[in-house]
Formats: sequence, structure tokens, C-alpha cells
Amino acid sequence: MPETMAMNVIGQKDMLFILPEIILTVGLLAILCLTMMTHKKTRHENAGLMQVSLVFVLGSLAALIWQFAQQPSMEPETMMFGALRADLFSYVMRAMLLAGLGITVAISHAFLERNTKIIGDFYALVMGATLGGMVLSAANDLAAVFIGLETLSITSYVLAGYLRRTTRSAEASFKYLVYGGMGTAIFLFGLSLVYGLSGSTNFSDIATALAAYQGVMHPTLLLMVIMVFAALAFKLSIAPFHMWAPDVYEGAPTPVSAFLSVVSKTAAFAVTIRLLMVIFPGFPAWAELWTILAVLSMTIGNFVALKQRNVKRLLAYSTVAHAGYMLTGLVVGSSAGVGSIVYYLMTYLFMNLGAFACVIYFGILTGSDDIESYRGMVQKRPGLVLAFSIFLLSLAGIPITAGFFAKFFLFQAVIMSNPAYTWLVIVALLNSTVSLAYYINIIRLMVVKEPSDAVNAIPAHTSTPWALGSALTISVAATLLLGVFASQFLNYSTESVKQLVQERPVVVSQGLKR
Amino acid sequence: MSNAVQDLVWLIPVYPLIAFLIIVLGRWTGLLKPMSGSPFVILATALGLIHTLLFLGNWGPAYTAVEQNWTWLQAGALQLPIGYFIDGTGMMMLLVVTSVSLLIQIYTHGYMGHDPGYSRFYAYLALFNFSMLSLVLSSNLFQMYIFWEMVGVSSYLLIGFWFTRPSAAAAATKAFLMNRVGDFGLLIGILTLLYFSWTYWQGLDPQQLLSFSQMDGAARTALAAAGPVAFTVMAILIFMGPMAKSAQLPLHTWLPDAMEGPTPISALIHAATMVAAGVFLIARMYPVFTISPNAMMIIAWIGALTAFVAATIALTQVDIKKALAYSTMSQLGYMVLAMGLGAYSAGLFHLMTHAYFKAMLFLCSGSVIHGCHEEQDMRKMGGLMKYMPITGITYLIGTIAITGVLPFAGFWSKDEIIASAAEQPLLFMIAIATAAMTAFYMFRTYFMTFHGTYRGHGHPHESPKVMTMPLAILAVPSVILGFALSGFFGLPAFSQYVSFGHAHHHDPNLGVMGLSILVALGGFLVAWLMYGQAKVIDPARIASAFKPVHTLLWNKWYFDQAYGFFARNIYLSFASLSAWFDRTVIDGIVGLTAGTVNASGGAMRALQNGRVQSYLVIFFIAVVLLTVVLMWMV
Amino acid sequence: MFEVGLYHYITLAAVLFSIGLYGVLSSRNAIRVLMCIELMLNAVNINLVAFNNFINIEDLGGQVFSIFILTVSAAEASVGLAILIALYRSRKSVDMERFNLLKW
Amino acid sequence: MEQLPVLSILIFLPLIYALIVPFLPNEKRLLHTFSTVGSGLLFVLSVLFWLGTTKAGRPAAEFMTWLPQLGIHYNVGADNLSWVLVILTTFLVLMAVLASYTSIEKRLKLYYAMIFTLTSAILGVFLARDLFVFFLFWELELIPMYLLISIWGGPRREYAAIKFVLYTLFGSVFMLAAILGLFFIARSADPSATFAFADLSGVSATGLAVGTQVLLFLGLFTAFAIKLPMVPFHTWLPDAHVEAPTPISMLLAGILLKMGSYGMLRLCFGWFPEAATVLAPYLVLIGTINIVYTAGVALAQADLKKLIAYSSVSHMGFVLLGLGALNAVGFNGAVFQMVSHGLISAGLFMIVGTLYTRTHTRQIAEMGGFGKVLPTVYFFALLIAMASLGLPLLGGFPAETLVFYGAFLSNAFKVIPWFGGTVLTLSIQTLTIISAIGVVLGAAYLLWMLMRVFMGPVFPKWSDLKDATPSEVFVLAALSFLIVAVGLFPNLVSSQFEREVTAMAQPYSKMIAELHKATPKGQIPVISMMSFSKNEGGTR
Repeated sequence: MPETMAMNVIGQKDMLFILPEIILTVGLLAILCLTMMTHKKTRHENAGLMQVSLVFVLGSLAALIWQFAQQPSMEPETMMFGALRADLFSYVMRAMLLAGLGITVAISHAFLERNTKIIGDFYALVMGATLGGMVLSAANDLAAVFIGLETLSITSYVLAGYLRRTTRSAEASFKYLVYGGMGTAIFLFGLSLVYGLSGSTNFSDIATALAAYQGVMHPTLLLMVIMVFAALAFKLSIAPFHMWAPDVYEGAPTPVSAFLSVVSKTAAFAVTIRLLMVIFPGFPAWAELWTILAVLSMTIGNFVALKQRNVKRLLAYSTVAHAGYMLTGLVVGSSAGVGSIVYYLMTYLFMNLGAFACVIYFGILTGSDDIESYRGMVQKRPGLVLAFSIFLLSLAGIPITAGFFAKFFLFQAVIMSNPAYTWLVIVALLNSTVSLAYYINIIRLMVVKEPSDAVNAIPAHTSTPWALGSALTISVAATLLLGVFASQFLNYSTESVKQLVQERPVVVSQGLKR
Repeated sequence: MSNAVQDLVWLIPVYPLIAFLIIVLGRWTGLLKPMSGSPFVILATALGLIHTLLFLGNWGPAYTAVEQNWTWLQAGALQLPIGYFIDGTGMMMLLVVTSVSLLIQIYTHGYMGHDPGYSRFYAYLALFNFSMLSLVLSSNLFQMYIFWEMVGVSSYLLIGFWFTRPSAAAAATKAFLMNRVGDFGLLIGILTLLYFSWTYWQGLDPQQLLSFSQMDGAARTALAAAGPVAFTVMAILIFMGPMAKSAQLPLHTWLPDAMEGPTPISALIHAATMVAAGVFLIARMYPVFTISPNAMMIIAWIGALTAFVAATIALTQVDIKKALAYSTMSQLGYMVLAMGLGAYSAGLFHLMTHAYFKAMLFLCSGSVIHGCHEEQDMRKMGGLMKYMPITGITYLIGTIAITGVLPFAGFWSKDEIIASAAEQPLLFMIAIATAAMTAFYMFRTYFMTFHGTYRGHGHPHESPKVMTMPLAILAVPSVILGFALSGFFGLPAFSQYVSFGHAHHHDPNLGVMGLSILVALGGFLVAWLMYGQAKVIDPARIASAFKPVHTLLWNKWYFDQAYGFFARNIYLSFASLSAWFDRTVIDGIVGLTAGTVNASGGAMRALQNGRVQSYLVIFFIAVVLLTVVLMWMV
Repeated sequence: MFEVGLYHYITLAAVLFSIGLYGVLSSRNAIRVLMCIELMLNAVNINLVAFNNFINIEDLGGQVFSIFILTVSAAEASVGLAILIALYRSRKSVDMERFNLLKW
Repeated sequence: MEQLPVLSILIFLPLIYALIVPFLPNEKRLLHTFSTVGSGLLFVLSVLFWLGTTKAGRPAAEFMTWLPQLGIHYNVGADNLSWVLVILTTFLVLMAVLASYTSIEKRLKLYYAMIFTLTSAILGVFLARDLFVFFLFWELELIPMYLLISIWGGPRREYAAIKFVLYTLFGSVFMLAAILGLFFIARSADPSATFAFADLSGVSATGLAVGTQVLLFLGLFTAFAIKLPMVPFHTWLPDAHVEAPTPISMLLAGILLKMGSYGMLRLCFGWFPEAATVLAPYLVLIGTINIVYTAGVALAQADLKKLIAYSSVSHMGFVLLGLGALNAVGFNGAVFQMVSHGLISAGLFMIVGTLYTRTHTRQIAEMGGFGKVLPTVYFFALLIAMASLGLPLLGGFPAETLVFYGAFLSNAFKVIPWFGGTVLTLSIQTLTIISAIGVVLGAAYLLWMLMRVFMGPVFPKWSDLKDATPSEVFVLAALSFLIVAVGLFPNLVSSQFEREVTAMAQPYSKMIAELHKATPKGQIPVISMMSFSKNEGGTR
């Protein structure tokens, strides 16, 4: 293995690599202190808190980009005693997490102002969660994976229950905690087995150890892999393990749902790809596992979403469906396939956060998350309706939006890597046709129908909070332009995955039957 | 000067087209006053007649066919030409069409003088003239098919002129539809001919595709390629066109209903020109028909049967125009019979003479109706000779001409047809019987309208000069035309100019001549006894004596009812069945798939019962199931 | 003499894990659910320490890992109880069946 | 003229209009005039550009690298076939905008924005020379059409709109799968292959297994068949037409159906001659059903607009018949049918629209005697109905003639191979005859409609209707003028695209001969086993 064990002292190089994380931690602590000091909790102060946290997030993102600009064609090497791995993939993923965090912070301010007095803690928790995510996406050691995952999860449980007064939020967080707790337990049991087999917690050592079991299909080996990826599937809200998602998304405050659907999912995907590519490359049952999960999540996600009346639950099922689409990339496992997943995550981040931002805005205007209450919104807020329609159409994969390009590149990669999976692409496309039905249904309600009484009650034109407004404009711009000017982003994503994966032979499995 | 006239002969149909455009644009832009436009049309037709006569003038002694073609539509290997082709038959048709339509248009000015749609009527007349003249001039079967349908649509427009009357609208639709059925047969016939004779046409200059001048070569290649049976089927398919156009037996019911249209067009279209187009097509396609004997036999029999059936129905008709319509159908039957028997010039000669005296008869009936204030039922007329002498006399001349009494036109042409039927005993008997019936029902109409006492309301009056003058002019050819072209006493024979292959002139068969005159007089006598002054035989008693036969004839052999039954039960039910199928089955399947997607969505949604522990159970089961499935699969 | 080997520890861990699992899935009382999650995590600890001892004695990776797990499970337990209290305040009960406000 | 990016201007000009319209003041007259001037300019430009480039011997083509690593480039070009359809599109958009004066009242800004987005999407489809760009514009026209039908439509508009969208999207699923499969095969043959039409069209010539070709053909064909519409997938059309407002159903019938047939001709028949030859019998069979069956259904319709919708489904059956003939005459006939049907169906819907704005009912039973009350409308209705009937010297006839002559003279197939080795003894000639019967049936329902709606006594409640307004008359006159011009001088139109289309049909005569030679006399040309696995497709 190229990298030798790093020398036992944390060098200047290590500090540089985790500079963004450091900035974020400092920001987190600063916010906590500031909230304690400002006991009057006035509107002005809370806005100040949001601006401070935004500054820290952007600072951390700037540090990341500055670092990446220093040596673009970097040689991947492990940091922090082999716990983290500094490669293009980690940079790309961490950049996405920070972007997601930034937008979440921006859109959450307006929501929190109307629903609770204490706001500071929210930003601290969100920054903490993203910190966990960033560690997770750069992890190169089981312990680092566990720590990152747990920081992310536990902060998410608290975030889900942020509005303690309301029972729905408390119930959502408790359910999330119990489900997450069990997931982590199973994940750990799997990890312990991995540790047992390989004797080390470092990815590269584990990889070499497990290479011995390349072809052999031993039941315990299979169980171990399933347990590890079941917990990750829980975090990615993939079909059989997605049951928590709708309830938590509906119960939790909307910015938290947005956060969960994007940042925690991206982090989970990062670690899944890393584990998949580094530790279990030649694993025989790969294609079948992901095919089953992909088909299940697409079908369940889209079909159940048809019947949803609450927009947050609908978006929850839509995230399940999108996870399904992304899994098709994993099925073929080629660098092109997984690279297109990373690109898909980029577009998914902006369109989903944008959609949630609109849901927040509608929530503020109409006070309810029920789709019926959106009727006739175009009369009052045409600009907002246009933005929401763009996001929904992008989620459905309609042209010139980034969603269309992302789906096209993904399915192109799948078929190019292994044409035997054309049927899977057809299933995915049929599912996205079904998905258009419920996306366009929302647009229909907003644009075609006569205004509902909730919409009539909206005053002619109140000023949109600047943070929410700017976040919306960024997301709309990203959704429209990310597709058309995709070539640079595509290069980054495919390149980052190429570094991860030694070009292993594409396992051409003869369909599902052995 | 001579070749200018010859080269510009294609202008003949263009004059009426220009007149049509003048009226349509004039009326639309308001430049043309409402009740005007007729002078343009009459001028256009007159120009056509003069041009034809000039053309005839310096056509030279040899009367060789003149032809000129251009490419109308070119796609891949197929080049569809359009152009003009005039030979003896074509010139005869030109003369008939231009002269008859000119006189009728003059007559129409009187008849339609105070009808609000006056200029619209003349526009339609101009359109019809354009189509008919182009049909006559067309140089190939494809072009003839084009103007075949154009003539069909002009008759649709003219029959349905008073479209506010539901019966007129229904008649127009029925006429056009039946013509479309005929056109369908013609189209398939053309395609089959082209299919079998494709190699022949490839050899020629592409602009000659389907041209009549090359038709005999094509016919022989097609016969060789297709074999006799297929060739006969093709010939009959082509014959389906004339069958609908000239109202032959199966596709004839539209002609009597076409009387819903104004009388001038009954005269022009449903007596002289359009219905004759069918026979003209048979003439043009003679090379195809002659080389398949059973096709000729079928055509002959259809002609004979049509003549016979039409004559029988005409016996019981009370509406003057319907009677004349059935007589037209009968005479057309005669012409088709002649063509079927190979008597090419006889059939066309009868076409020419029939055009003149039948147009005259219809115009007389028009002036009678005009005189009796729109009364068409002969039972409410009678004794009109006193009130309308000119109409009366011309009607008598027409009646004598059509029955084929010696000096008049009808005799010569009909006699030749009967003579040519001499070899076939059965056909000969039908021809003679029809001749008798013709004489009877024609004189019956004459006596019922012009003799006895006036039974109608109000008091009839003679039609104005503008209507009676054309009648007088038309009377002239009805009398002398037959004799002039009979070939006797050194006079030119019709068959010299209009014939197929070698112009043979067989000497008149005196016996047949005598017999046909005898039969005509017999018919006249019976009619005179029943309807004339004598009133010896009471028609009602005879009707009751042959009750079943009378009801059969009264109901026009139940053709209408049969077609009505077919339309309502078979066609409409097919339509409603397919509409039902479309709505329920295809839409049903679509609805089903959407329904199952929704239902399964609902079912999976119910799985989400809100209790964390049930989620975790599913989590655990999923892990176990995945392990088992993958173990079994890999 | 009876020697306690790696497999005894692994079986013990597996048994403990299953008991915890059963506890989480079937208990009506929310607190017992939280306790059972802790039980499962501790089972993993046993597993890790055992592997470390028998497979790779000189490197303390496994034990360090189990310490991490201990701290995290403590954090999780406290957060869990805090949320449970908030839930109790509004639902006046800890019966798991009652927490089904969010469904379909 | 050639340095001007002609095609991109045509595609993106309407998009610019769509962006400008929302910012105009919300005043009815201004919006109408702006859109008319805009679409008028677009039409004039399209004609000028056509004359400037392809007609003058320098075919227009533009290329810009976009996503090289995926083989996707912005590649647009136009030969005469595309130009004819582009000009038809811009002309019908102008007509639709003019027709909107009387029939569209509310939310004009959104209306015109959507119409111009739709136009740019359709122009994009016709001008695309890269399969990705083609697919992108193909899906782009979904949303504007959905909104146009669901906001300004009739009572059941939302059901019709969603049905339209889901049908088309369902088709494009298989199209995308086929596109990607085709790209995979092209790439495995030559690694530098891109999505450009030029690269992908040569794929079938490199000895691809017939089974794969048929599969790819069918993948693309399903999307086009739904759009055509072909019989089993046609039920969206009547609903969409009945519920769409008049200008939209003019556009829908006039142009959107042509996207399906254009795709069929250029992509399916252009690239997979072997597959087309093997599948021709089934296409002609379905084409015949398309003509005869929908003619029957049309007769039994009580709703006037549904009747016209079914008549346009029946007329599009001719395209299938023409293409199935696999010879130059049939192909030219199919393209001619696209043009003439575009004009005629737009005219028919305009007539129905004028009647609807006056009587606000579409039930034929409630109508009657309009001939007397609305003479101008009656004149145009008569003329356009006759053209739709296939009357000579009017638009419909040359198309029908070419299709019938092409189909009848073609030796595409003598028998249709059916399941389990059995054979349907239906040669292309017999099917053409049956289609001709369909035409007679077509005449029946059109004439019956004319009789019931325009003829007969004037209904008391309709006695005071006022005749056509100037804008309606202008639209009807323009359409009728073109229909008559196309009918009288068909060579003017057909000579434009005749060379390209005949070139497309060129490989088929050899292909048919090969197929017949390959199958011994009695035996039937069975589609060789579906060979699809990666390596087999790759080897040459």
C-alpha cells in the first residue's frame, strides 16, 4: 500500500487538511457562547446569530476550496494517523456538505423566527451534524466512520425534536432515535465482525485482509456485509429501511427535514461509496443486492408518494425514490456509474433544498404543509410558484433542469457499463414517469386551480426574508445551470471516483438468476 | 391561327374556372352585387363552344387525335401526368357538353331569376362546367379520376343547393357517397391496372403514364401479367366507376333522389352531361374492356337489367321529374348495353341524341313546374297544352324522339343498339320490351300533363321567352340529328367520326327497324287508351289486378330500403361497436394500469402504521430476507 | 481444564445482541427500549474486545473502538431520555403504542 | 448568410419571446399584437433562412462541443425535409396566435409564454442533429402543452392534460433506453462515436444483428407511435383535442403529431432499414386498422371536436401505410400527408373553434342549419372538409394518391408472418384496398357531419348568430389558400423534399430483395434470435 503509517505526531499537513472542520468547530462554540450571552432573544439578535453562523460556514467552505486550489492534481494520502483520507473524493463530498449546510442555515432562519424563541442552538447543532458528516466522508478508519456517523445521527435526533413544545416534533425525534439506535447497533455489530475478520480498523488493511475472501461466499461474510449496509441504507432511506423517513420528515421542523434529506444522505452516500469501492470491491453478491434495493426503493418511493397529501411526507418518499435511482449507479459499480451518482448528488442537493425552501416559505404564508392548501398560489406569489415548479420538474427529470441531465448521465453510465441492465434503466424510467404524476399534481394545484381560502388570506406582497430569498435564487440558478454547464462538474465527480477505485473487472452477472 | 386554337384547347375548361373565381371573389369582396354573376358564366360557356367549333373547323380531314402532357406530381419512380387528348369521341362530348350547358344556363336565368342564391348557383354551374370539360379533355386515366370526383362534388353542391331543405341535404350526401363508392372501385381498378402493366409504362415516356393513347398496349400486358380472371375483376372494378356515375343497377338509387336539386341541373347533370361521363369512361377504356369477353358480357347484362328495371319503375311514377329520371336511367342502361355488346359508335350516338332530347324534356318539365307554381305531381296537372303551347309541343317532340319513332333522333340511335343486340336473343327481348315500356310511360306522362282538364290549383301560365327559346332550339337536334348522322342517302354516318378500331358501317337491318317502330306505336296506343281522351282502360283497375307487381314497382324494387337497412344496421352498428370498444376496452386497460398503480400505492402506504417497533421488525426481516435471498442467488 | 476461547465470547455477544434486539422490538415501555439499545451496543463491545484480544493483541484498535462506543452510547442514552421526557410531558405516557401520531 | 447561426436563432428566438412576454404590461390588445408580430417575424425568418441556406445549396448546420466526455454535442442542422416541417410549424403557430384573439381571455401572459416555449421545443426537435438534443427538446414540449391544456381547456381538461403527458412520457421511456443502447453499440464499434445522427445512422450498416436492430427500432418506434398516434396508443388524442382550446388543438393536430411521423421517418426508417423491412408488414397492418377502425369510431361520435380528432387519427394512419410501403413513392406520400394533414386538421379545428365560440356547445345534436346563418364559415367548412375527404385539386388528394400508389405498387411483403409460424395471407395490396374502404367510411362521417351541422332548417336559438370576425376569416382564408395551392400544384411542395426522401427510401429496394432471397419461397422471414449481450453486439 503506497501510504506508510503516518508518523505519530500530527504534522502541519494534517492540520491543514482538517482546517475546514476546525473553522466549523470554532464557529459552533462561538454560536453556543453567543446564545448564552444574548438572554433577551430579540429578533435582531437572532438574525445576528444566523449571520455569524453563515460567516463561519462560508469561511470553512472557502478554506476547503483554497486548500483544493493549492494542489488540484493531488496524490491521495491518509491524514490523522490514517483515520482520514485526503483525496479528490473527500474534497468534493465535503464541499457539497458545506454547501448544503449553508443553504440549510439560510432557509431555517425565517422558519425558526416564527416558531421558537431560542434559535442559536439550532445553528450549533446543524454545524455539529455537518462536522460529523465531513468526518464521515473523509473517513478511512472504522472508528472515524463510527464517530462521524454518530455525531451526525445524535445531533439529527436532537434537531428532529427541536420544537420540543409540539408533540409531533418530539414523537418524530423519539422514533428517529429508536430506529437510528437500532440501526447503529446493527452497524456496529457488522463492523465488529469486519474487525474480527481483518484484525484492524484501517480501511486499507481491511481491504487486503478481505481480499483473501474475494470469491468465496461464506454466509457469515454475507451477513456481515448486509448488516453494515443495512444501517447505511437506513441513513440513505433506501426502501425496506426507509420506514422512519416519512414520519420524521413530517414531524421534524422543515429545515431539519431538508437537512436530513440532503446533507445526511450525501454523507451516507460518501461512506457507502468509499466502503464499497475500497473494502468490498470484488464482492460477488454486489449487483444483486443493489438491484433489489434499487427496484424496491424506486417502486415504493414513487407509488406511495402518489397517495400523499402532506407535502413533507411526499418529499420524503421522493427522496426514497431518488435514492433508488442513484442505486442503479452502484449496481454496475463502474467508475462512470458511481461518478454519475456523485454528479446526481450535486444536482439533487440544490433541487431538494430548493424544494424544501419553497415548502418553508409556503408554510410561513399559509401556515400548513397540506398540498390542498397550496391551491391557486400562483395568483399571490407567481415568482415562488415558478421556483417551486422548476424544482419539482427537476426532481421529475424534465429537460433543461439539472435533474434531467443527472438522470440522463446516470442511465447512460449504467447502460454503457453493462447493457444487460437496460431493463433496470427502463424500470427506473417508468418510475420517473409515475413520479411526474405527483410532481405535476402539485404544480396543477398551484397554477390551475382556484385559490384556496388559506391562499386568499395571504396579504398581497410581504417582503421575502433576504436569507430565504437568496438561498432560493442560488438553488434555482444551480438547478437550471448545473445541467447545461455540467462538463466541469462531471469531470470532478468521475475523476474523484476513479481515484478511489482500482479499475476492477466489471462483474458481468447473468441477470438475477445464477 | 389554326395551331394557336389547337395548342390553347386546354383553355376551354379554364374559361368557366375563371368565371367561377370571378363570382366567388366578387361576392366575397362585395364587388359583385348579390343577384349578378350569370353573364360571366354564360360568356365563359359560349367562349368554350366557339373555341370547340373553331377547333373542329380546322381539325383537318384526317381528324387525327391531338395530345399534350405535363407532369403534375413527381415522387420517386412515379410521375403522374396531366394534359389534354382529343379524338372523335372527345370532340363529340365537347360539342354536346358546351352546347347543352350553354342553353341550360340561358334557361336558368329565367328559372332561378328570383332565387336569393342566384349567383351561388351560377358559381356552382361554372365549377361543374370546368370539371366536366376537363374530364372530357383528360388525356389519362389518373387525370380523369381527378375530374371524376370533381364532377361528383359539383353535383353534391348543386343537388344540395337548397340545403335548408333536409331532403335536399340528404339527397346530396347520398349522391356523393354513392359516387365515392364508385370512385373507390375505380381507384382500386386503376391501381390494379398500373400494378400489372407497370413494366409496359416503364418502357414509355414517363409523361405517358396511364394515357388513353397507349391504353391498348397496357391492357394486353396487364392481361398477360394478371391472367383472365384477375383481369376481368380489374375491368369490373374500373366499371364500378361508371356504374355509380351513370346510375347503373346496384348504385342507382341516388339519381331519382337527385331530383331534389333545381330542374336546370337535373337537365344539365342528371340527363345530359355527368351521367354520360360513365359511358364516356367506358369508351375511353374500351381497349381494356374489349379484350375480356366476360367483362363485356357483365357490362351488357348490367346495362340491360338497368334499362328494364328503370323502365318498370317509371311506369308507376307520379312525379314528372322522377319519371324522367327513371327514363334517363333506362336510356343509360341502353347505352351501357350497347357498349357491352361492342356497339361502340351506337352507344355513343345514342348518348349524343339522348343528351339533347332528354335535356329538352327536363327543361319542359321545369317550365311546367314553374308554370304550375312549383307543382311536380302529374295527378295535379292536365290540359296544359292550352296554357303552355310551346312547352307542350316541345315536350311532344321530345316524347316522340325518345320512343324512337322514325324521323326523330331517338329512332336511329336506339335502333342501332337494338340491332346490335340481335345476336343475343335474351338481351334482344329485354331491349324490345324496354322500348315498349319507354313508349308507354313517356306518352303516359305526356297525356297526364298536357291532355285532359287541369286538376291543379291556381291557373298555369306559359314560361317567359328566356325559358321557351332554349326549348325550341333544343327541339331542332332532337328532330334532325338522328337522321343527319344516320349515313343514309349519302349523309355522313356518325360511326365515321366516332368509332373504335376500324370504322365499319353495317347496313341497316330493316326487320329490326320495323319491329321497333311497331313496338313504339303499340306503347303509344296503350298509353293513349289509358290516359288519352279515350280513357277506355282505367289505370286503377289494372293496378289492382297486378297488385303485387304494382307495389314492387311503386317501392322502386325496395333498393332504398335495402341500402337504408345496410347503412343503419351494419355500418352504424360497426361504428358504435368500435366507439364502445375504444372507450371501454382501450381506455379501460389504461385506466386499469393507473388504478393498480394507485391501489398498490395505497396498500404500501397502509404498511406505514406509525409504530416504530413495526418499522424495526420490517428492518430486521429485511436484513434476514436479504441474506437468505442473496445466499440462494449468488 | 476448560479454556474460555474466542467463540465463547462471540456467542455471548451474539446472545446478548439477540436479547437486546428482542427487547427493542417487543417492549411496550419506551425506557425499556432505550435500555435494550444500550444492551445491544454493549454486546458489540464484548465482541470487539474479544476480537482484539484473540486476533490482534499487540494493536489496541479494538479496545479503543469499544471506548468510543461506550462514550457514544452514553451520549445517545442521555439524548434519548431527554427526548422521552419532552414526549412524556405532552403525551402523559411512555407506552410505545401511543406514539403513532405520525402515520400514513 | 452562412456565418449567421441561422438554426439557433430559429430555435431560441421563441424562447426569448417567452421570456419577454411576462414583463409586458398585462393589457390584452398589446399582448395579442406582440405575439402576432413575433410569430409573424418567426415565420418570415424561417422562410428567408430556408431560401438563404439549404435552398441555395448551402445546407445550414451548427456545431458546438457541449459534454465531450459523454459524446454529447449541440449539433443542429436542416435538410429540406426539416425545413418544410419548420416552416409548417412557424406558419401554424402564427395561425394559432391569430386564432387566440377570440378564444383566449384569461392569463394571456402565461398563455403566450407557454406557446412560444412549445414552439421552440418543436423547432428544436425538427432541427436537432444530435440524439441527446433531439431527446431533450422532445421532452421539453411536455410541460408547456400540459399547462396549455389544463389551464385554458374545457371541463375535463386536467384529466386530458395528465393523460397526454403520461402517454408521451411512457413512450419516451423506451426511446431513451433505445438511444442509450444504440449509443453503446456505436461506442463499442468506434470509441470516438458521439450522439450525432451521422455517427449513429451508420451503426446498422456495420453488420448489427437483426434482432438488436429490431429491438432498437421498436424502442424508438414506441415513442413515435404514441405521438403519431397509432391505434392502441391513440386514446389520449380525442381527450386532449376535446378539452384543449381551439388554438392549442390546432397546434396539437397540426404539428405535434408530425413530430411522431418525422421521428419515425428519419430515425427508425432512416437508420434501421433491415429492421424496418422485417417489421413493415405489421406497420402496414396497424396503419390499415388505424384508418378503418378510427373512421368507424369517428362516425359514432356525438361531440364534433372528438369526431375531428378521430378523423386526424385516421388520416395519420396513411403515414404508416406510406412508410410501410418501403419505397420512394410511399415515403414521399407520407411526408406529403404530414404537410397536408397539418394544414387541413388546423383548418378543421379552426372551424370547430369558431362554432364553439358562438354556440358554446360541441354536441352535434344541438347544432343545425349553420349554413344559412354563418355563410362564410360554411364556405370554409365545406372547402376544408372536402380537402380532408381527399377531394382532388385540394390538399389531401396528392398525399393520399402517393400513399395509395406507393403502397399498391410496393413489393414490401406478400404475407404477414404471425405467431407460431402461422401466416396472415394479407399482402400489402389487400391492405391498401381495405384502407381505401376506410377512406370511403371517412367520407361518410365527414359528409354526415356537414349535413347535420350546416344543412337543414335553421334552429330557432341559433338564428341570431353573427358571422365570422375578420381575424377568423383571415386564418381560415390563409389555410384554405394554402390547401388549394397545395392541391392544385402539388409538385411545388413535393419537389422540395423529394430528393431527400427518395434518397432515404433508396436502400429499401435492395433490402427487400435480400429479405425475400434470404427466406426460401415457402418459408417466412423469422426475426433472428434476439441477440443482445454486450460482446456479441461489439464484434464485427
